[in-house]
Amino acid sequence: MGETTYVEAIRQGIWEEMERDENVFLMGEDIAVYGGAFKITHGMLERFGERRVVDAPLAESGIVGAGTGAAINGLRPVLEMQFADFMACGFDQITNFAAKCRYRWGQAIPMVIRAPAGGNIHGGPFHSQNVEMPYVHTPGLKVVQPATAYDAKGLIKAAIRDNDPVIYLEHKYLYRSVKERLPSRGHTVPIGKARVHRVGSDISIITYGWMVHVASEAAERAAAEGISVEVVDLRTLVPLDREAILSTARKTSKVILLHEDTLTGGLGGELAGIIGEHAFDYLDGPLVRIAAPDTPVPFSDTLEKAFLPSSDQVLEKTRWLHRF
Amino acid sequence: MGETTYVEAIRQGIWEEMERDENVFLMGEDIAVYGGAFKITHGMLERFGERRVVDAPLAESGIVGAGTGAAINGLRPVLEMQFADFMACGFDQITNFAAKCRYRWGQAIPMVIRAPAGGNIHGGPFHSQNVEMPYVHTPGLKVVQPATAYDAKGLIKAAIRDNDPVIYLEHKYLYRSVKERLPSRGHTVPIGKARVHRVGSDISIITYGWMVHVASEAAERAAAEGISVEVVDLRTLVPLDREAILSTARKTSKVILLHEDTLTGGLGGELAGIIGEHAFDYLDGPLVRIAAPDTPVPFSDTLEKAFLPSSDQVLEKTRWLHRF
Amino acid sequence: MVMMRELEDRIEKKLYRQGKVIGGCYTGRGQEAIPVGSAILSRSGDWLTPSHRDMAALLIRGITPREILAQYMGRATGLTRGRDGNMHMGCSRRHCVPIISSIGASIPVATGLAFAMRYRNESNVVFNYSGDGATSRGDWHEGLNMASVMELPIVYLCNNNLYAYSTPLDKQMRIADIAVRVESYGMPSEIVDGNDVLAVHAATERALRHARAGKGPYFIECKTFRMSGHSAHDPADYVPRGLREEWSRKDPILMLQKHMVEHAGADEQDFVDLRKRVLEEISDALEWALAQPFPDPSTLEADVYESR
Amino acid sequence: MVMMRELEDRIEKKLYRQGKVIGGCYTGRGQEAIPVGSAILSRSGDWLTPSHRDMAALLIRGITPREILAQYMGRATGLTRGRDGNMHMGCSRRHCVPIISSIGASIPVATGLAFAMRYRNESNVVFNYSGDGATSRGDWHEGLNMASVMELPIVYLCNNNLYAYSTPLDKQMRIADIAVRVESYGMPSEIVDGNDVLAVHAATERALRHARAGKGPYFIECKTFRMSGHSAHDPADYVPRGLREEWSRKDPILMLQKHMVEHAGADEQDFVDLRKRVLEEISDALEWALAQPFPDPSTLEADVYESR
Ligand SMILES: Cc1ncc(C[n+]2csc(CCOP(=O)(O)OP(=O)(O)O)c2C)c(N)n1
Ligand SMILES: Cc1ncc(C[n+]2csc(CCOP(=O)(O)OP(=O)(O)O)c2C)c(N)n1
Ligand SMILES: [Mg+2]
Ligand SMILES: [Mg+2]
Repeated sequence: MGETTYVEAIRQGIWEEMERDENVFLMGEDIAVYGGAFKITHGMLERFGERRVVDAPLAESGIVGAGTGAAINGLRPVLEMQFADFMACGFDQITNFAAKCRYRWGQAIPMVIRAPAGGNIHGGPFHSQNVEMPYVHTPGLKVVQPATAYDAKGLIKAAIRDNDPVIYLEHKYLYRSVKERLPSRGHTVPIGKARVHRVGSDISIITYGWMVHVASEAAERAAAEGISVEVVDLRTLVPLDREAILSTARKTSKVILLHEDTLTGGLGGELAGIIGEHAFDYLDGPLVRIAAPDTPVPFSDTLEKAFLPSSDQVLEKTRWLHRF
Repeated sequence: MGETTYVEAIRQGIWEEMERDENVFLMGEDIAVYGGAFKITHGMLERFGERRVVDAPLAESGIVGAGTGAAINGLRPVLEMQFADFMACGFDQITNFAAKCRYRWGQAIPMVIRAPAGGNIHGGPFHSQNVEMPYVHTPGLKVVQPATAYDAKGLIKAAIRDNDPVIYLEHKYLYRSVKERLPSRGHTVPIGKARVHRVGSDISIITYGWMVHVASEAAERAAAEGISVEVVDLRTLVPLDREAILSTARKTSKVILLHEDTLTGGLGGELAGIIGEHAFDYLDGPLVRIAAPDTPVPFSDTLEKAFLPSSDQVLEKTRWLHRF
Repeated sequence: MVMMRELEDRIEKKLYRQGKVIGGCYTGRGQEAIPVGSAILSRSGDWLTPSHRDMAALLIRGITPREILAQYMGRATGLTRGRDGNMHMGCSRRHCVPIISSIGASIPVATGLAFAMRYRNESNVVFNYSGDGATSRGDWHEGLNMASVMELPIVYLCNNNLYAYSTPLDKQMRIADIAVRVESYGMPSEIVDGNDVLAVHAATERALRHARAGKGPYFIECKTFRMSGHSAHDPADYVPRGLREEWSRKDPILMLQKHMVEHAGADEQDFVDLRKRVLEEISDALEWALAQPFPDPSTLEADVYESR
Repeated sequence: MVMMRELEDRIEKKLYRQGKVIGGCYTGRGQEAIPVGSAILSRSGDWLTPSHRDMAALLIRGITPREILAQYMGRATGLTRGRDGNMHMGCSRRHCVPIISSIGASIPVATGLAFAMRYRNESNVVFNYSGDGATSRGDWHEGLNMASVMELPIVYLCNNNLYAYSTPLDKQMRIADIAVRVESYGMPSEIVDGNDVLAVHAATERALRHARAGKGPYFIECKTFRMSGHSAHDPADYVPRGLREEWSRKDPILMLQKHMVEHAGADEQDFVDLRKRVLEEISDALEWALAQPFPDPSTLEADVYESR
């Protein structure tokens, strides 16, 4: 019983749901014969057949629209976008069609859109983007991004069982860089619940995705300096776990909002809005946002390193806020 | 010399720039022969000819892509989206192609995308949306939304002269509901500069678009109760005028962040992030966000009224914050 | 057919102008033969995705004038409970998908509806309706191509009414017949007189035989004309007078009546009676709809997600 | 041609595996005849939008192996100054638009490039390159349709290499020839052996005569084959062995050499010498590129907007 990687955890979760429910099917580019650009659907064609594991033409809008139609007509599509960046090509279908069906005519759309997101893989401007915000901003969609193998499996299973459209953002850098032992009996992780990744008392870092690990590293180093940092992993971006956000803010009174996504219009602002309005009285220091600068994601190693938030940066801000 | 409406002001601004620069041209659906769904380009075909006023097929992605190509090859396209909601159909071209050219290969894209946005016109879920945030979130794009006829004209002229892609959001409800006397000599309004719409000392309301007028109405009523409200009209959403935002916050120490767009992921969060980080020491009360609830825009009158932020709501929050 | 005509007349010419109907207001005047000649052949298991000019398809599926009028007037008992307006209506139970505004967006969705039918080995079919303008959209191309590659049971009814809003065909495409476009997808097609309800009916029968037999999608181009402005506010001055007159002589309802007189022994009186019955039903429906409540603002945030 | 082959070989087989080239790594091995046979005919005023398999088009436009290698290795002196990587390269001065990743996105952009040429009454032409997979995209449809409606000067060179990543043609479309698709746009087209540089050259000449004369766009389908994986990490096991062998015999470089021997009196030695010269130039370029600096992190936020 070895450890399971993040990428394998997603694969297991999909596999188990395919076994569990005949109405679950997969559609995407190069997912069947090839097993997917990141091999998430590897072996599924052989196991479940081409009826349920479907290679589609190169057409994101068509794929999302087809998923929506299939969901209207009783199926539970799990769509793969080869890279999250290409969701932009299906933006109208996602935000205007799928997201608004329940509200307009009471029609549920139990659909999952899986999308490999995030950087630190030398992907450059079009294979590294963090695309969550336009979807976080669209009522009717749910958005999740796991940071651990446990959550990766539990959230994909919960997403597939959910009766609303769920944007499931997988972090490409975490695919093979994180692993852990998973419970043998398939578990789910509830959508809408954050998780305290590390308990602390002086400063809270609220984050998600790969940055959970960057924050933990900084927290570890801060601990050596006598600063106790709490790291909250949001896990779900819509609906946000407001209790978890507010309770950690009220507990430590000093909050850092961290994300890999660019600063302006990023989730950090939304969190600042929630905390600045509902935990204002508890705050003993500024709401510190740490994020990538407002530029496309650079390709070159030196630039990408400087672009991505680092544990050095987080540690430095942590010290500053602690002194404040 | 009567007053000029917001809609006419935009038309004048485009007209003057067409006269001034041979490289400026217009492309969109039903803009030439028909003069545009909102008649902004009325009469321009007759004046400038079909070479410069171009009816395009029903294809937003094609139109934006064509504008980008024309801009690369030396022209200054002014594109019309029939409704801002349909920008979703050109999302990849806008956010991945046009926005990133300068950063990637130093190629300027002097292009304006005009889009009628906003509600209070019984437009329902697809003709009322406020779409600014996905573009605010995209480095490389500039985003403006005028609240007055003066700014409508000045900003469209500045946008057309700008060497970066500018998303120019026109508020449909303001088209004919606001007017004023305009200077006879064509003026421009600098992109990136906010404007104090009303001076006050107790509370700041930072907003933009139609909500500037809703805030003013509330401010007027608050004044009668002895509460002095400052209303800041951002005018430009990217780049944000951080000085203006921080100085009004530091001045009144109590800030309301107001927008017509839905709450989660809206600009209010971004503003909260800026103020909560850089004016924290000055704040004497919570950062209050007022926005539409997280739902699509409802069609029915009773629902749309309840959906849109009202001066009653703003006044109530203003009183509450003043008492705080 | 007469019901759709009169109902839309009432909505546009009376209610809209009286301000009882708000927002955009589109009609399918002159195009009634297309939804009528086709949807009449639909089975309960089939799915329909009507365009904004196909009200008759909804009526045929059992959606009532009452529901439609309540929808148009934004009442709580309308098909979208006041959440959406005008022709943006549909119903899960009666298998009608309401359009979203984005023209052409329903075409990939039709692909998915049909995919589910094939998935379950059904003999059901999707009736997809769209206009000439929709064929310029990327979604149209992606949706039709996927449907043909996957050989899905879809009958496409394309109403070529010569205009997309104010834009005539020659500014939309460099070809005379839209049917040519589906050769890109190796899809069988035919062209019919969209104002001849019997021709539409016959073509749809052929298409259904093809689709229900599992032979894949089938495309029908219906030549027709929009006998109204794009929407209630549009005088459509851009349409040449002659063109209008020419087509008004081909009014699908007149054509059908002529046929019924010549071949079914109907006479003027029958049509007068029919129209009378229709108008009565509409008045009754209108009375009902006008008495319906507007949505309760307390429900504002409901129905965005399952659990709320 | 040989330069592109050897340069890409070097990049993929050496530098990528040595980790000197990072990120995705695509080559056009086996497709060199398409950019070479066409771009050679471009004039300085023309614009090119190469795909990720058309490095030779860049070389022909005067972009040097030094710049290309510096680009691949993310150096400050590469074509995108380290901002973007691999085949995402172009140059305003030399009129090459770098692709973005979204397949098909350059097709509406080509429409706009050509629109500006017509706007200024130039006789210049846009060379647009894309693959079979791109034809499934909505952007492909919208871009070609607009170009045809507006009768713009564009020559489309479509490399039909039988696969989109792992997806064979029959899962992409229900037709054998992509050229059929452009009948949707009333666009003239022809099909050529994309591995025969002379055939590509001749077809491009015909296309240019048409386009430069103001007769609108022209489409050339080049039948070819991707003699490599989709990218460096892809063994392409999904490609039948036989197919690979069949096409390796049609290697465009061998075909050209054969022709030169038979008709231009060339002999083996000429090719050996040429290859030697090419390899020398590459080694020189590589040496130069390896000595180039990486971008200075202090420039991180530059070049997003004009005024910064
Ligand atoms: C993507 C998109 N762009 C623009 C519009 C605005 N619009 C509404 S209907 C219409 C014309 C549609 O033409 P066609 O498909 O021929 O349908 P018709 O109205 O002629 O029946 C336009 C441009 C829209 N609804 N969606
Ligand atoms: C919109 C979009 N979806 C998916 C991808 C991932 N992807 C990159 S290349 C490719 C295949 C392209 O096939 P084709 O157009 O035939 O070009 P080829 O690689 O065969 O030369 C895919 C699916 C992408 N780049 N863009
Ligand atoms: Mg039409
Ligand atoms: Mg290919």
